[in-house]
Amino acid sequence: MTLETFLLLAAALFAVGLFGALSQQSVVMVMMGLELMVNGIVVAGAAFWHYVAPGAADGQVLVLVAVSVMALEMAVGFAVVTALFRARDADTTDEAGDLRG
Amino acid sequence: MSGERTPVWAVVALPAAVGLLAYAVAVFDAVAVEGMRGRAFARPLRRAALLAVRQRRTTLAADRLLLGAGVAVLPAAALLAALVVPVGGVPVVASPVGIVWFNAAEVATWAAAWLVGWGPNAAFSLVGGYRFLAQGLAYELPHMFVLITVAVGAGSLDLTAVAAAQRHLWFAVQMPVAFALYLVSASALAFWGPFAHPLDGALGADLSGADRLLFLGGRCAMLAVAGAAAVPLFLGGGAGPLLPAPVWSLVKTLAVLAALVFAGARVPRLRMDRFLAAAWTVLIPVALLQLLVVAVTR
Amino acid sequence: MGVRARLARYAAGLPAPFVVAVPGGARCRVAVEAELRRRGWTPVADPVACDALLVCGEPGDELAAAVDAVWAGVPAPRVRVDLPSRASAREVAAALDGLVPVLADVPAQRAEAARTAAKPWPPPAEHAEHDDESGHGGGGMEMGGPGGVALASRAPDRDGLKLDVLHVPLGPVLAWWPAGLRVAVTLQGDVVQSADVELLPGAVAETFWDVPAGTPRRAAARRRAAARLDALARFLGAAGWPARAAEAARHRDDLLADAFREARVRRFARSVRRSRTLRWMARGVPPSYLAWLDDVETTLAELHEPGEDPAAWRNGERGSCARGGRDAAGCGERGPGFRELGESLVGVELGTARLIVASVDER
Amino acid sequence: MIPATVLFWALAVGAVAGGVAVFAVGSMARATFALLASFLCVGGELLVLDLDYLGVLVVLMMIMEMLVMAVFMVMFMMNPAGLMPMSMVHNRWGALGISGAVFAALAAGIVLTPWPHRAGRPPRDPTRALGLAIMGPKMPVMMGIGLAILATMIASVVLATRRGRYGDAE
Repeated sequence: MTLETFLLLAAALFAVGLFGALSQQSVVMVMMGLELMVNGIVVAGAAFWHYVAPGAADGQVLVLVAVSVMALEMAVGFAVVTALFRARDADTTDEAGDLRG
Repeated sequence: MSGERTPVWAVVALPAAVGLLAYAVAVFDAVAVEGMRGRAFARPLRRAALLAVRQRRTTLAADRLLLGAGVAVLPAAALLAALVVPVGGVPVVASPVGIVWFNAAEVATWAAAWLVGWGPNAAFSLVGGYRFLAQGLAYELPHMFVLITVAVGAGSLDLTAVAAAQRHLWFAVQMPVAFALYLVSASALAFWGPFAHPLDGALGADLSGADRLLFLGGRCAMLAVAGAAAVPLFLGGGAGPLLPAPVWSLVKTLAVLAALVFAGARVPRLRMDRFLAAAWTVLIPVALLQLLVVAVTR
Repeated sequence: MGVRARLARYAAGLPAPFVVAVPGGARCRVAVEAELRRRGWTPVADPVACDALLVCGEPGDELAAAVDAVWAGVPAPRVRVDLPSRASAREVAAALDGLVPVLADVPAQRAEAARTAAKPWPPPAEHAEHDDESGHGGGGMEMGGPGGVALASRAPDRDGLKLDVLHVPLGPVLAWWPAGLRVAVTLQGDVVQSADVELLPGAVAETFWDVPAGTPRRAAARRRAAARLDALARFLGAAGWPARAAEAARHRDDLLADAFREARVRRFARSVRRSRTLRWMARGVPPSYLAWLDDVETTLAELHEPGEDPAAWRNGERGSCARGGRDAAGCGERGPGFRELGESLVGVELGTARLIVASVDER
Repeated sequence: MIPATVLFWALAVGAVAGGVAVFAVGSMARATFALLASFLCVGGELLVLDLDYLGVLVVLMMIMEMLVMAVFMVMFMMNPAGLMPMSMVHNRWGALGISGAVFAALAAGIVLTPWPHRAGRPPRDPTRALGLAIMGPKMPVMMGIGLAILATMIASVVLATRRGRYGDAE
């Protein structure tokens, strides 16, 4: 239960989230992958606060910001999916690739 | 958790205490709807016995795992919420963030309602389940602001400190609007009485046997724990002349529960679309105003 | 036999009945409800939670099929009692006495449980013309979905999205629901997209609430007030106010048995009328319950008037909004009949739909 | 109390298993609740690190978020209960390769870099420290979050409702 083990957990969550975000077609599932990645950041932030700089509250503020980012990302994500579903009657990323270079 | 050693018997006594309180709620409900003559004390026991021995009902392509999870989450949430509620000044787990923990356990009733709605793969229970989300959100925000108001009034998130902060003036008197809002939103989060919208959408219609016993028992337990939490939050915890603190806590809890159940029986079930608009436009501003008043005057 | 048997016997002491209303069986239903109240056996809200299914009257074949489908879903221990629509109070009492021994007979109930062992409700025939054990919907024009039920089709909804549409029947076996009414509802989420109303006939026509010619004025008035209170009980039940619904039913039975205290009925009517919450909830729903309250109060008032010409009663010119005097002036706004119910249910949320159906009283 | 190390490893395995289950399980409803289980384990990890307030906050927010996600999941997904076998995945192996490589790189970095030792002691009540920080020196962070939430609310309402930006034009 040292800093390294917490960071390994954070890395594992980040990697699983990345896999999900890359491999899933449905936008809702991609958002779940993103949530897992931000979750990794929350664990890393808390570990750094506990093991490196408990005196200052910066680590805790980072965790607070990360949790808020998760909530906001989900809200906007579902708004986009609703608009996409109304316009194109589809919610998969393939059909929303117009901006692809 | 930085609580000190929790007494072992407390961990065993807690489910028993919550069960007894849930039974008290069931008896109040039987008396409120059918009056005293219907052998009110035996009725909940007989109905519980009936559910205990019944077959489970299976529907087509049901999701047994999630249905089982939903049915188990409700009583578990009630127990988790009861962990931090001090009875006469001593909670089972002395958590410094008791209020937030209690609120987290109450939100778990949303998960229970949705899971039980989704599980049996039936149209009406699905409607009852997912509609509870909109209702939950409309009641959770005023509930959260009320709990924050209490925390601001007491200057701490720990329920024992909140009870101690009411030595000379109870919060029910200092912030009556918050107390009323708490009673409304607490019974709404246990979908009780006028707020039993999911049940009229037949949320529990496809449950029978042990599932139904756990689910409806969990609902009574959730209301019981919400009533028990009202004591340290608003009624000065165990403080009171003559009787020892735990007895006062029990008396106040039963009084709050009786008030909730009997008042609930006197009002028809509120129609969801009508009341949600009122919840958003009336309850939340009122809760914010109460928070402002307490923050300024403290 | 251990704990389960003792628990089962203990539970059988207080049966949980569910009363199935059948067109033509009003006399039997009222007698059953009065007897259940006397014994303190409160009816439960849905058939799955009941262990005693009481069918009051002789259902037509379609309604009988619906009742059998519901009965198949009732888990053991269970008992079913079919009462004739002409059942007298004594027959009803005898039938109810027979409930407890059947429920307490643990070995028989265990056999019953084994027989109906956990077989999920089979989807209706038109979905899956498949032989039993395959369980996979082979036939039907939709591709066979899992377990023989096709995936929900989609249709545009009021927010401009194309979402799942469910075709679900409301009734005919429901608590606080008109006898024999089935509303085939197309649901999108909890909003009704379309509803077509169907009345499943009973074997016998409904005559209990009619006021035959030449009945004495007092009896006719009591019968009419009881009819209104019966409709009020159903409306209050559908509005989720069990305490008041039970009170309305009790006054109805007192009126029918001519053992009523007028002051108490008036106090009940006044308190229901004064309930602001009920009025707030009933906005958007035809407020026929207010008209019924007027009926009850005017009928009670007419009980004291000196010797009226009974003929005036028969065709109901002065009478209250009885079935005869339906369109008499000052009768309050009439709710839609069952036929016109379909349109008023479109675009309405499920809870409101039940209130609209309960606010129709086609005696 | 259960020794912290055992608790840590149990919750860590739970969190990663939940995360993997999200993309392995067929039924969308089960995927949502696997993600919720993973978040609850992370909330537990924060409690193990004596961050009481933040741990319970994560649990509270995540239950609400995952339920809202479950409702959207059922609304939009063609096959929410996973009863019809269908796979909604593209270039599965490419994604696996990339995420594996990322994890290896991160793990190597974690193990190799000499992390600084702890400076200062954790305060008696971390929640109070957090509160004073966001009301004091970190006030701009709170205002930033507040503005972001406001902007999100407006954006999501405008995007989600049919009327769009120009009233009932269409």
